[in-house]
Amino acid sequence: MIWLVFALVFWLGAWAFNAWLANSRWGGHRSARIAVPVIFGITLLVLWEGLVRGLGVSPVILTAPSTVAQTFSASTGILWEDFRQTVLKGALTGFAIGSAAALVTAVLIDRSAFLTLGLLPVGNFVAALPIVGIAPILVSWFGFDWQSKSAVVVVMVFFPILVNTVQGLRETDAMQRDLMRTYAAGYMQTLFKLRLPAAMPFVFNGLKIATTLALIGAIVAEYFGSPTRGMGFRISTGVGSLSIDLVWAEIFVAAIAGTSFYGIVVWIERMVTFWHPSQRR
Amino acid sequence: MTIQPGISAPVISAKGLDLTFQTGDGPVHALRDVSLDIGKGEFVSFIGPSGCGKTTFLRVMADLEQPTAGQITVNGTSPEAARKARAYGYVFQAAGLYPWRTIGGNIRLPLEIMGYDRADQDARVARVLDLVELGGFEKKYPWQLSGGMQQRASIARALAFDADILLMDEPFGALDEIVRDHLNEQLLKLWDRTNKTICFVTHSIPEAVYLSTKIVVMSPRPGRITDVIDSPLPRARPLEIRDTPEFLEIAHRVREGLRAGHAYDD
Amino acid sequence: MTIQPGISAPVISAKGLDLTFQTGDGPVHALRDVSLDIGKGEFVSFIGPSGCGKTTFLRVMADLEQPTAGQITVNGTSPEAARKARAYGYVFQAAGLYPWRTIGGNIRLPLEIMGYDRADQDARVARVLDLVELGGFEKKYPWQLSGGMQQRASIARALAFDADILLMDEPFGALDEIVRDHLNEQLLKLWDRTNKTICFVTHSIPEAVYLSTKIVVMSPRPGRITDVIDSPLPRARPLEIRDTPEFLEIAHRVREGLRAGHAYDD
Amino acid sequence: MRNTLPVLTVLIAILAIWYVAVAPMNIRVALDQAQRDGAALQPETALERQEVSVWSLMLHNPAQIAETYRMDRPRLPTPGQVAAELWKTTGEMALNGRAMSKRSLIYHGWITLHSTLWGFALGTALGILGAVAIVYSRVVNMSLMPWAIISQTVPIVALAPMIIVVSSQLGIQDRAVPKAIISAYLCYFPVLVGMVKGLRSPAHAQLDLLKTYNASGFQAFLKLRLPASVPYLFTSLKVGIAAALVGTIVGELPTGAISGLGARILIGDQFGTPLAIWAALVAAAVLAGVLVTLLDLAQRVTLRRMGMAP
Amino acid sequence: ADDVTLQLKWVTQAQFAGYYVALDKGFFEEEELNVTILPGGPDIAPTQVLAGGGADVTVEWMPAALAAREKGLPMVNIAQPFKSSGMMLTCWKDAGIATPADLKNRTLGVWFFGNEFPFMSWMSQLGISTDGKSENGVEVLKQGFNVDPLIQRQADCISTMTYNEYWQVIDAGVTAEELVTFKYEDQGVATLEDGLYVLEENLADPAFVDKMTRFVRAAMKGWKYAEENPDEAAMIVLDNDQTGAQTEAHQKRMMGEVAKLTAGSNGALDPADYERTVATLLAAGADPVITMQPEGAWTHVISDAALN
Ligand SMILES: Nc1ncnc2c1ncn2[C@@H]1O[C@H](COP(=O)(O)OP(=O)(O)OP(=O)(O)O)[C@@H](O)[C@H]1O
Ligand SMILES: Nc1ncnc2c1ncn2[C@@H]1O[C@H](COP(=O)(O)OP(=O)(O)OP(=O)(O)O)[C@@H](O)[C@H]1O
Ligand SMILES: Cc1ncc(C[n+]2csc(CCO)c2C)c(N)n1
Ligand SMILES: [Mg+2]
Ligand SMILES: [Mg+2]
Repeated sequence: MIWLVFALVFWLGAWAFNAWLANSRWGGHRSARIAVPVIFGITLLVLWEGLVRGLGVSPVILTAPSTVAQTFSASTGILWEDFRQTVLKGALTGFAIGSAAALVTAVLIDRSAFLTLGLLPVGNFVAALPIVGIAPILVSWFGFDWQSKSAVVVVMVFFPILVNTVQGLRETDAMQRDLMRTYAAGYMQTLFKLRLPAAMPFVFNGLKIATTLALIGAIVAEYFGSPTRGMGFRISTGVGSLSIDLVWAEIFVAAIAGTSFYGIVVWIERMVTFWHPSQRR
Repeated sequence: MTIQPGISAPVISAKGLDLTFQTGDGPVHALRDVSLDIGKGEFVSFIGPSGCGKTTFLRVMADLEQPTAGQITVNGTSPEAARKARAYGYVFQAAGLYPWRTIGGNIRLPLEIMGYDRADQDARVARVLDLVELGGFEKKYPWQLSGGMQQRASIARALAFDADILLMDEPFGALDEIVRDHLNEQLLKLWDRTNKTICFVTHSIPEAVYLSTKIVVMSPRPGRITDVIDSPLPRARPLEIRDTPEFLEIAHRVREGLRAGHAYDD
Repeated sequence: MTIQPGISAPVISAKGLDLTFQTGDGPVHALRDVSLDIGKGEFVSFIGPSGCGKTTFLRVMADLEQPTAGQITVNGTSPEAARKARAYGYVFQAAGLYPWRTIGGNIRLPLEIMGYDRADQDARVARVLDLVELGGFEKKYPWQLSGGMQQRASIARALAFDADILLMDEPFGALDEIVRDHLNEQLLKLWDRTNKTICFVTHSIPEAVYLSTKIVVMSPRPGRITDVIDSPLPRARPLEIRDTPEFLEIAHRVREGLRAGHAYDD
Repeated sequence: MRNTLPVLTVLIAILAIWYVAVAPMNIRVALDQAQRDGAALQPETALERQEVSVWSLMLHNPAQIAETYRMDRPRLPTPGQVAAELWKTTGEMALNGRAMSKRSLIYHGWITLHSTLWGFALGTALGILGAVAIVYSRVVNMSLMPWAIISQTVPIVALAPMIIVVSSQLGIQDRAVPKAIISAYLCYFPVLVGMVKGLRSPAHAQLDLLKTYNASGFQAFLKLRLPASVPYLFTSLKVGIAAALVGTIVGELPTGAISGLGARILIGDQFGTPLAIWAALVAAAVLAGVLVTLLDLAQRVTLRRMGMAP
Repeated sequence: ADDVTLQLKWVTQAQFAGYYVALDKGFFEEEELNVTILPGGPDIAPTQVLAGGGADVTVEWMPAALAAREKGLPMVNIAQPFKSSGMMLTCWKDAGIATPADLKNRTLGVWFFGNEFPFMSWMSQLGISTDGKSENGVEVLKQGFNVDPLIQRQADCISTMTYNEYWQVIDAGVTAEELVTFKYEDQGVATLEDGLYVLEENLADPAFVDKMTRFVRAAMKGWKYAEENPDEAAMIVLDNDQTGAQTEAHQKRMMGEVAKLTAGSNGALDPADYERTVATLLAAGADPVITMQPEGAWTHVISDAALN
């Protein structure tokens, strides 16, 4: 009970502090933009800890964040091995292949209005294919190791990036294209000097969506067969053997990896599309 | 309708041009039976109500639009050949700078495409930047400059390479009067010095009269030429010329020509 | 700097206004020590180079921007109180019609918000539509109208409710000269009939001279008032008045005032 | 409708590639079977064949290629086989009046659709409410937005067992509820992002206009932000419903694989009937296509009604 | 009638026929029980559902239950309808595997999710490491739900149940002669499968004990009925399969095989089997499933009351 009350009081207090911080004169400042969500995250953890302890939730159902932290620091070896298997090998390879293939395909089909018109609706269609249906098929085609995970990731990220890139390539306005015409510029010149730079904000939109998909794809695919390592492997066996603390440690790694991956893409986006109004400040 | 014999062999010659856009709402007649000859070194202004086809006519000259009927030659060849020979520089209604390139980079763009060598590029960029008084802004990005400065950069971009013809579509539309006066003066000087042929679209009667050797007045859709006025003003024109009776008389004639075709529904 | 005593008790009175924007690139001084009195029923034009603070000054009057120093009263109260009392109508530089509302719906918008009853709304919409000659276009959507018609609708929107003050920010900037002349005439008639106080921003010297009882000339950043010209022209002004010597003289004075503050870097 | 022909062309191209790929994908297993049936093969044994590429297998055993197109348990079925299976479990059953039998994909599609719609409703509601809170409150914006992104990096399947256990602890035995929650978890994010964009889409000038009328915050929401966000809403709803469908199918595995397309996929996987998986996959894609098309239609009608589209 | 929720270990199939028969034939009703059967699936850990209060009683394998017990979740076996284990390793004969010693340096498919414990124990008893292919080690794959890894020779051996996956290999066209199977039962490492487990704390409540007594009685009646009428039992399972994807032939065959495993049991746990299971699990070398002799992991209270 005391835990519950504490968690609730802490929550209200932190919220009030955040409200004050956000509306104060530091509100627009970089440090406040980081502090506020961090404080909010800490509040969630405290609330969680309080609920688990206060309600006496069984550790095989939900573990307290403090326990997860202990497990995390005690199993860095395993977590690192899994991270390498799932993120570095499975997700990143798939992401790289998938996005490269999507970019090249986008440039190729963009030359034909007919192909674009035909491929985009089909692409949306394929993007709605449930991963749990594709994963067993691809595991059976590409084997148990990270290659099949990469294949799943390729399938998942290909179309979001393709659709966004194609849209971006047509995003140049008529006047910008006419300008190139008045210079009698060739196809390649127009592509590299106008259309690709102009498409970049859209490409990055697709890449950002793809980052979260990539990680989830690699993890879920491991449910359908894997070597005895990997984040998905650990999560599924962890649930089965009631090592919920380890499961949460893996989820934690997934969240950190996913968020950093997203953050890195956003950072590159900021450098590449510095000129776009949404990036200026 | 009126065919004006050019001062020398015509640089641009249009005969019976028609242009109809096919749109969802049916056909839009943008140009109807337009004939015009423009001689070398002329400064021709096009004036007319909004939507009358001024931009369309300029775009036909630039091979950005295909006429549905009639003939047009540019430098004695087809507009397409002229475009491929990079015979003209085009200044669009909006500056249209690429936001991912600096001002210098934007001006360099046509030079890169046309394969000028690097040293030549640098020299030309520096020269035209000075010409439009943007020295020192080479490294800035377009959005860091005011609208007027952007417009000047876009003019510099069209001047950077050697084209004898300059097609300008309301280049000063977005500027305030003082800056506009100043740029008008500069443009006249440039024209005087280089003997380029300039086609210039504007909404402003004083501007048209001040700049041109020839003023083409157009009527609303379907765009036709209703009057072609050869200016008696001398080539050297101080700003004060705008207060002279000759100037006011031409301006009056242009205004009458414009008002004739107008129905107040726009 | 110059304080002009109003014809009657001032409707708008600014004293020593300062406004500095804090931006990423450091502070921007938009207004510096601006003082001005505007009397009831006056038609005041603001003219000055781009970026000199005309819009900012209008926005301060409308309580859309807070001055960093100085005092301003509108109708004898603070701008905020005046805004809450719905004392003015504001016409923005761009038409800014809501695309999901018909022309009628757009004009009705302020009436709905201010809680006019339904029958009154209908009557007012019909009246102002006639006023700006858009009768019959009530059911059209903005994109079905030309830019000029949209701009007229946005003026109608500001006229639909009973505000004594009209703040207009370059309402005719996007129109061609003929349409502009026509709307200028209409606006003068409306002003004459209703005795509203009008603050009007423009880039065009003839427009300012033609319309105003008082012309405020501003200098570039930091925006200061460099000249306030009381017009000797009569209230009734046919378009031809623009060719009279008085008109040209005032125009000349405005142009000189403008040129004085100009450095050609904008 | 102007893209009917291109889409058909692309579909035909995909089918052609698919058809060609069947032989190399299936040749090994087909040869194993042929070996048992006593055919003379090159190489002779399965172990030796492991060392040889599929292309050379096809080259040396051309007689067996036909076999790869009519296998019971192919690695890659032919489009025809999938179509036949699909017809058998949908059209044929419907003709026999057994559309809602548990052997019919129409029935399982309906189960999935049902949960999808619940998850979609829940996710959309969450997304819209979250977006309103984010747009109107600075604190919510600053604290919630990063966590919304982080929430999407958490693999949903990892949370599934806990969602089930917790909801059963709350006395919810019906497995449709956790399914809908999982579906909503995937669906809310695109709606949230789209609506935040939409509610923020009015330009400053448009907001200033309302300020000059001294409009209240609620009036501004009703008369400006909400209508301005409609195009964004529909665009994100289309992404959201596809996500909701994927979420439901994912959620159908850990919630007991009782029924629905996800359960069909799992059972098809476990009992070695690849045709069942493929049929369920195609059914899922068709369902997604229908849902997105319906929303697209709704979008057109709404926008036209609102005067925002010709 | 009292409500009882039963959580199965896996999807609806003849492996759980006894419970469906008891439900269908009204045996539960006769005992004034209102029973809900929850099928399992990937990601459903029956132990976790039990802990969360989602079920009163669950079907689970003893290694997983004992492991849960060590994790602090006191589960108690109240009945044991399965006498013997159906687990085995199925291998390609042509790969050169004849004896367990031949498993070295091979790739083996294993079920995880709490089902890996018997395999781990066996390997450690054989002295084979599971850290990768080597002179004295095997490469372990977490196999999915199907038998593709064997068919496509991605693995030399995979885990199968005598009543299920083995037959899917056969259905894929493979002949029994091509295969070598190692039954855990024959290797002396059999562990108890498919027992009924409840939470220890609930057993303090006489009403719950009574309810479970009636439940076990009815369930065993169902099992015995299923053994005697395997085809009818399979059809009952088929009726209860909501997915509609199960086939009659497969369920009938599965029922036949399952009947062999339940044949020796009247429902009461044989302490000798229990001891053997514990011994096997404790014997697992480096990374044992359980580290100490469990206490109170089973009770005869309910089965005695139910079966007498
Ligand atoms: N690509 C197009 N498709 C259809 N109609 C067009 C197209 N381009 C222009 N038009 C129409 O052709 C007519 C002439 O257009 P144009 O742009 O040449 O007018 P303008 O004289 O330049 O007007 P403004 O002064 O407003 O720039 C207009 O009615 C316009 O709506
Ligand atoms: N919100 C703002 N933040 C920062 N700077 C601003 C802001 N609004 C205006 N400014 C700056 O203040 C100065 C005055 O702007 P203002 O819009 O009042 O000029 P203006 O006279 O209306 O110009 P124009 O004729 O181009 O409309 C400009 O330099 C502008 O860049
Ligand atoms: C995630 C997960 N993976 C494998 C099994 C294995 N398993 C245990 S019992 C059983 C039934 C035999 O047909 C099977 C396949 C499982 N339960 N859960
Ligand atoms: Mg034009
Ligand atoms: Mg302004």
